[in-house]
Amino acid sequence: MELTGITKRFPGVVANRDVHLAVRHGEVHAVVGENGAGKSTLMKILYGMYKPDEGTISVDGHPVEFGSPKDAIAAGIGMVHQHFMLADNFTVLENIVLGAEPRAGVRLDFAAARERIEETSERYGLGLRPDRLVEELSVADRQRIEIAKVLYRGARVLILDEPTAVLVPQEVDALFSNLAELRAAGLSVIFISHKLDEVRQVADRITVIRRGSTVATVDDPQATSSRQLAHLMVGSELPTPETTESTVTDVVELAASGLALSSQDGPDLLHDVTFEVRRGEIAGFAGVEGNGQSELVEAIMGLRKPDAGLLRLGDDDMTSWPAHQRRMAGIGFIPEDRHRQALLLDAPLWENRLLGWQGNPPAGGRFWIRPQAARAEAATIMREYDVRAPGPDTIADALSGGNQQKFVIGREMSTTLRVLVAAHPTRGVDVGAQSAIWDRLREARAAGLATVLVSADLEELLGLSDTLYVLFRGRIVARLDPAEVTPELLGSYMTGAAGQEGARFTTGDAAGEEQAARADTEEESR
Amino acid sequence: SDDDGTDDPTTGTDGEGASGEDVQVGMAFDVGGRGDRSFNDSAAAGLDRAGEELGVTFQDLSPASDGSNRDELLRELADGGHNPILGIGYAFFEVMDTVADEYPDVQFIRIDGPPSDRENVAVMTFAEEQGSFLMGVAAALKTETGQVGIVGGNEGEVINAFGAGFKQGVEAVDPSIEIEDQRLSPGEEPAGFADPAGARVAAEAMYQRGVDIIYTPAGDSNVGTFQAAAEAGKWAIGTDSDQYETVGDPELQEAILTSMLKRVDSAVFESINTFIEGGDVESTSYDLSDEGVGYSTSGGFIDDITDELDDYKQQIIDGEIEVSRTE
Amino acid sequence: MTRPEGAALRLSRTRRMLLILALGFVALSAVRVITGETVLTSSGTARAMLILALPIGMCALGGLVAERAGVINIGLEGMMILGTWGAGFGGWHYGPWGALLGALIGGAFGGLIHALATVTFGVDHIVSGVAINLVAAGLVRFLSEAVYADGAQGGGPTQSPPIGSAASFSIPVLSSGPNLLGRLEDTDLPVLSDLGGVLYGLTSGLTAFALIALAMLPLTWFVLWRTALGLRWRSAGENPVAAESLGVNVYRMKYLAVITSGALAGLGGLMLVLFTGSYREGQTGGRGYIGLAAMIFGNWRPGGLAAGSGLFGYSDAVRLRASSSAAVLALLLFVGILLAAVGVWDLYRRRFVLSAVLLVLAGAAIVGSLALDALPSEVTTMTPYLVTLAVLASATQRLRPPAADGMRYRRGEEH
Amino acid sequence: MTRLLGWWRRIAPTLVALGVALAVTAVFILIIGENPIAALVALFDFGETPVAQANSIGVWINRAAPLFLAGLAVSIGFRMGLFNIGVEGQYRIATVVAAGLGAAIVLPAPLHILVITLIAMAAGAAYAAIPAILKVTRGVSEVISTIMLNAIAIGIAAYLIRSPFVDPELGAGENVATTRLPESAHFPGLNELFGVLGLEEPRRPVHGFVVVAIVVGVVVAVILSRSRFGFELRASGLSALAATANGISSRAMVVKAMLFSGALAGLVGLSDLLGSAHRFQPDSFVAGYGFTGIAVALLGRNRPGGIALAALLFAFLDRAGPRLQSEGIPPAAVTIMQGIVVLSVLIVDEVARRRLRRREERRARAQDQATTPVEVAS
Ligand SMILES: Nc1ncnc2c1ncn2[C@@H]1O[C@H](COP(=O)(O)OP(=O)(O)OP(=O)(O)O)[C@@H](O)[C@H]1O
Ligand SMILES: Nc1ncnc2c1ncn2[C@@H]1O[C@H](COP(=O)(O)OP(=O)(O)OP(=O)(O)O)[C@@H](O)[C@H]1O
Ligand SMILES: [Mg+2]
Ligand SMILES: [Mg+2]
Repeated sequence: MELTGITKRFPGVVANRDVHLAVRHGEVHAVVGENGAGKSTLMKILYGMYKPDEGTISVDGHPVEFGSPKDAIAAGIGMVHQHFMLADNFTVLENIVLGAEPRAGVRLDFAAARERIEETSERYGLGLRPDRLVEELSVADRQRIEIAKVLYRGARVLILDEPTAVLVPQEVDALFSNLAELRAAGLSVIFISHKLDEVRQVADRITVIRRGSTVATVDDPQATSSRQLAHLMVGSELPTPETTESTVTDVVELAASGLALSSQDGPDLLHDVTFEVRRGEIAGFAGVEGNGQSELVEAIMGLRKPDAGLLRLGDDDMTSWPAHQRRMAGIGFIPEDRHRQALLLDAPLWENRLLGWQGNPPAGGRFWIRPQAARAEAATIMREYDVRAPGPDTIADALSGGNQQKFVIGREMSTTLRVLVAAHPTRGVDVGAQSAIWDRLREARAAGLATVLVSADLEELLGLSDTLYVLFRGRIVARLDPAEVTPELLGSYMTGAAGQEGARFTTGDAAGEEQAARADTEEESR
Repeated sequence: SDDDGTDDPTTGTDGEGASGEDVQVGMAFDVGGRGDRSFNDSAAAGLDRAGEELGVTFQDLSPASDGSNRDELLRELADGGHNPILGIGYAFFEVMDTVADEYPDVQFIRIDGPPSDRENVAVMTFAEEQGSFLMGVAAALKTETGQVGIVGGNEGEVINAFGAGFKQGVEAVDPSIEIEDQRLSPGEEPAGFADPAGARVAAEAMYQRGVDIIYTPAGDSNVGTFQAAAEAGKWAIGTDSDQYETVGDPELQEAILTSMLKRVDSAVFESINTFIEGGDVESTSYDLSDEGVGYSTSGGFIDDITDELDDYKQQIIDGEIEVSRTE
Repeated sequence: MTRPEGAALRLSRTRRMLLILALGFVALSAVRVITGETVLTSSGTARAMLILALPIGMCALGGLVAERAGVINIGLEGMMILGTWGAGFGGWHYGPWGALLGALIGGAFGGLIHALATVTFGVDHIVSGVAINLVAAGLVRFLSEAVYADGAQGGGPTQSPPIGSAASFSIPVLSSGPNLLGRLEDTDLPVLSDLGGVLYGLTSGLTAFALIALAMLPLTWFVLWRTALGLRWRSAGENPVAAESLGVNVYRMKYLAVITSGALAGLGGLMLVLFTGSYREGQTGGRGYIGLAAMIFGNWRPGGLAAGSGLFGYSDAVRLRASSSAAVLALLLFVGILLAAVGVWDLYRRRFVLSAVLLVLAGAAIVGSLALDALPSEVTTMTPYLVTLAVLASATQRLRPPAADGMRYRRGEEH
Repeated sequence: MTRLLGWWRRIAPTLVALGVALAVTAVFILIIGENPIAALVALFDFGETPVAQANSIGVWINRAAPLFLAGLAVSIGFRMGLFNIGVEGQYRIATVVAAGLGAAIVLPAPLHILVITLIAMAAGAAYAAIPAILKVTRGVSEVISTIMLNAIAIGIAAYLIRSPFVDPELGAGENVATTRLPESAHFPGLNELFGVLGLEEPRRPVHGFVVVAIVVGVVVAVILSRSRFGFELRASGLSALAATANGISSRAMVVKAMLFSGALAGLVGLSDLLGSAHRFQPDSFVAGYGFTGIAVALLGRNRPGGIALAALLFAFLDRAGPRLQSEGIPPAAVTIMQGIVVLSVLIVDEVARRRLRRREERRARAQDQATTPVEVAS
């Protein structure tokens, strides 16, 4: 398959300019580039979602023109989008067969569909259960559904747009072994990522896109260093999250003791979680997704009421404080899902500057807000955190994900903070922005900020943290010194050092029970 | 559509016609407007007759569906040089007084509602209770089960008068007859006048309980009562106009025992006539004595009891029986 | 579809629902015996319930069909109005079957406008619905003035000529001939006679049109949850971007859904027109809004909305058929018992505050119903609304609207 | 210059839409065989004499004020994604209670009006609290509960005027009504203001309450755009999830928004009550502002300024009803026109938005230079 001379313009933006990309049979072809470089756009063109302004696409040497994804699907091209395209309230089966349903008369042939899905699932080792509701599944499971969707339609070319951004290491490994099977079966895979190490690990060839144009294609990834790749991408060096000297003080800023949180029917979400974060300390929390990190973050932020335990901010007991009071007392928050939790996508940036800080001067206040001050602050954030957008009145939705993330971080750090709770602060962010974010975290740490850092990026955790806690099934199972721990050791704690049973399956089971209950309510009214 | 009278004043009768032709009558309807085949149409009939027989030109207006602009209709008519101006329905109460103060030289005439103390407002009311009394008598004479009922639109003053008169009539004949009373809407709420389905359900239940005659002052909902009556093979009594004639469905006609007539048309015609003749249009209460209320005999179902009905009628006219508007 | 993991639980759950339903019915029967208010479970009430519930139920179903495809339809009232007018016009010319056709066309026309506005032009769904309600109310008046101007055979600006009635029938053996159910009703046995009454009422005096309307419930369920079309239909309401990316024509699905929605609302209008023998202006009386409420009551599911419409229709039937407010008091007693049961359940689940509130309310209802001789008429006429609200308040709801319900979807503008 | 152009761009679609609405209505008018031109003239006819013109303006104001308040009340809910259909019931209850209690208290003029206004706001808010509480404690959708409560309000109001609030000195043959408000509770009319402005004084009372409506509108606008509450309301509406994650309790916001909305709804009926009706009488009580308010709020894009314009537009069309009828156009035409105006304004707006977008795309294509793709041309 080959793309030649593709150009695509959006209002005010040239997303792709004269792009060339050739993908061979049975190869994993990686596409890398900065945030906003035009990768997703290119893929959407390939998948028939956009029409290129110029240029041609050819499959097996024949020029093709895609009017809609339907045409691309017919030509054997399938795409897994950066933001999953799944209906949460549908079953796995329904999501997969949608648009290509087997039928028996007027009925949808559920039996045949189930059979084919199980077959596909087995062949590529996807491990899907067709009758589960998607909303109960983990991110990794969802990704496999997306892949199954594409395979179910008999795709020969598979596009994966940033598939690993939201996965934990074990899940990434599982995904890569899936990809290996696909390659072995003769399928081509186009793979987009910001994580250059993993790109080098999995790709047969790499194409680098910079500012909308292809700048290079690397034929031998293993022989190319991440540094070289980064240089091609942004013309700068690859950043590392290394921190130099310790700035930890003796003053405890945030303390949790005996935090517990039980779920409705399943096992406890948090159990006897006790830790302290001092001024100038970054406390990292590692864990496979679903082991209590999200709940811990929410408990600290006052979004969930713990069943037991105490939370202290400095000398104050803040256990019973409502969320906004915690923000007003100087706890910053970078939530896990920036799209849905951190931003008002339809609101301008200056309003987003206020979000969470509407009660704090100078832009916010007890009763009144000051739009002019908020505008000025938003502009400052944009300048200082290199948020690329026309101005404070731009709608947040118009920013690329990376720029949104930088804005959120800028917002949280531009207030005088005592504590920062950061969940996956660099998820989906390009290398340039990544290093900027890390710099900011380090600066704040040096200035005395106490930080709770939750991340799925182990390198980030190990590099930035002063102390590292491992959460497993809602408990702190280890308190480690990041200087002395290897990613491998950390990984074994995260998966439950003692037991053989993988943690992910634990959460899977819990969800299973819940799902059964749901299936009931579902059936009852049908 | 509504300027039929304007274009060709019927060559009509002399004498009266000469003065009538300079008169521009204005009329503002109740909600629903011209063509409701009921209250408003009855008034319109009187107006049309005035056009034909007296040669007046006229204009009629209908209020918005929320009834909010009744006063504006009156002003629009007054500004357009109409005189006299008629307002159809209880709801012109108050509104008409206000507007009358603004146009002291215009004669206003209201159909229905409480009296007015304004010089230039005349109120035409109807002794619904008297007509209803006769309907009660008819029902009492005709019932075989000893159970009769009322399905009314709401609990407003006018419908209550219908109900009270009917009950007094029944009692006058036979106090042992059971009377059921069901209203579709609470208080003044007008929704009950446009809910034929509700009327039918309520009437069906009554018929199943043994009621065999239902009096139904419920406007557009009446047709529901008629349906129930026709299905059960029992009687219903219509209101306002001769519903045997207006119902339009032969099956339903068979179920309409009689109707309580409220001669809005005559009241309209006569008041216009008085105005043309230069007389002082005075508030009048139309009752049995001047045929302002009465009953219909279409279908011939009550031919056997007309004597008794007329007997009661005479007693009321003579003041021997006093019918109260309230229970 | 079979769900291996959930199967065992599901069965017991279904049984539990049936058990609750049965217990409720026994309680109702007990109330009937205690108060002597046969109207609570008489065949007449059951029949009236069906008649009053069907127009609401059809609107609710229309709402369901549209919202499952992601289009909020607050214009149901307007579409129903157009349906009543169409039924009157069609029925005048071609009798009841013509009325059916007219109602479907009238309602579907309203749906088409809504689809045009919301799908093609991306107008906010609620605005469009409200506008349709405005336009429909005016439009039928316009049409009537044009069509029935000459007072054709009893028609006029506010009504159509009579359209003739539809033939009715009863289920043989059960409800006619030997009439087993009818006889059961007459036995006066607790529970059994009540059951006989309700079933007799539901199986006698039926018309083909009532059956068509009733059949719409399972049919809609089948189409939405068992066919490929239904899957695509629902995908437009859950995640239109995903659907489009799989080649589903979301616009077409939405058009289809909203037009069907209008046709169903029109069908609801037909039920009213047939029941009263002609079209009358204003006869829908806000039932479209009640239908919308019933659909939400039913949590966007056919079974649930049927329950919601049925509940409303039942309480409306009881208050209209009651010879005095004693029957409504009996209903109040029943509601009190219901609240008490839920209150006790909450107590068992250790939701103390809630349970206390419910028990106090229940106590008030029970004491009130036993102590009072009569209710103000203003209260009796409000019965269906009060009962619906009381039932909703006692049942905790976990509402689950379609994920993309009400969202403006533009092809190619996804994020 | 660019400002003027921007302003023109914003207003042009609305003008086109009004044109479209007029054209569609003209077709209807042609169908029933009347003259659309005459109708158009009638639409803009404010009367010949100065008094008639002043009267027309008075009608316009009297109608616009309650519609504006109703739209405002509805919009508060919409701002945070709450669909308060219940304004209809809330203002009915508020008006009855205000009329009933207002007649029972004796106070000097300005104070009396103030107290009645506060009573109405409290009653409206209290009635709106029911769906709010049902929603946050029991998860009952406010759509259902407000639909039910609208109907129930009719019953409650009927009961209140029959029993506790009934005027003991009702005239013969009068429907029940509340006791008349004393002089001290009559809101001064604006009639004299017309004279001051050099116009003829209208003969009908022009409700001075419109001044209150304007003040309330400004206050609400400031609250929405400048207050923390307004921001939190908007944030909850834009994304409940993001709002919650940032310390804005959605339950509290539901209650606050409903109370606020209900309090505003309480004002809807006061313009008529204090301006001319002076008592609650079901026949003269104007129902339906709550429903029309939904259309007004949405047409005004839930912004106070927009709502004011929408209310003026609706009232303008309503005002023309009687005039149009004189030209043989049935009153239903006004309703149809309102519906079509709503639809066409929004449709044309959308079409204009899309054309603008396409134009920008074309422009972008034209000036394709070697600029960085992320720098969006402004
Ligand atoms: N539908 C659109 N309308 C307007 N501009 C767009 C659209 N889609 C993309 N763009 C612009 O095109 C440029 C390239 O976007 P694209 O999504 O391809 O970047 P990307 O390489 O995928 O970035 P990221 O790494 O953040 O995913 C961006 O500047 C973006 O603003
Ligand atoms: N309608 C639109 N108008 C303007 N820009 C758009 C539009 N739709 C998408 N974009 C742009 O397309 C780009 C990619 O969109 P997308 O949602 O895929 O971001 P993203 O790739 O998720 O970013 P990241 O991967 O860094 O999180 C963004 O830069 C966004 O600005
Ligand atoms: Mg991308
Ligand atoms: Mg990206």
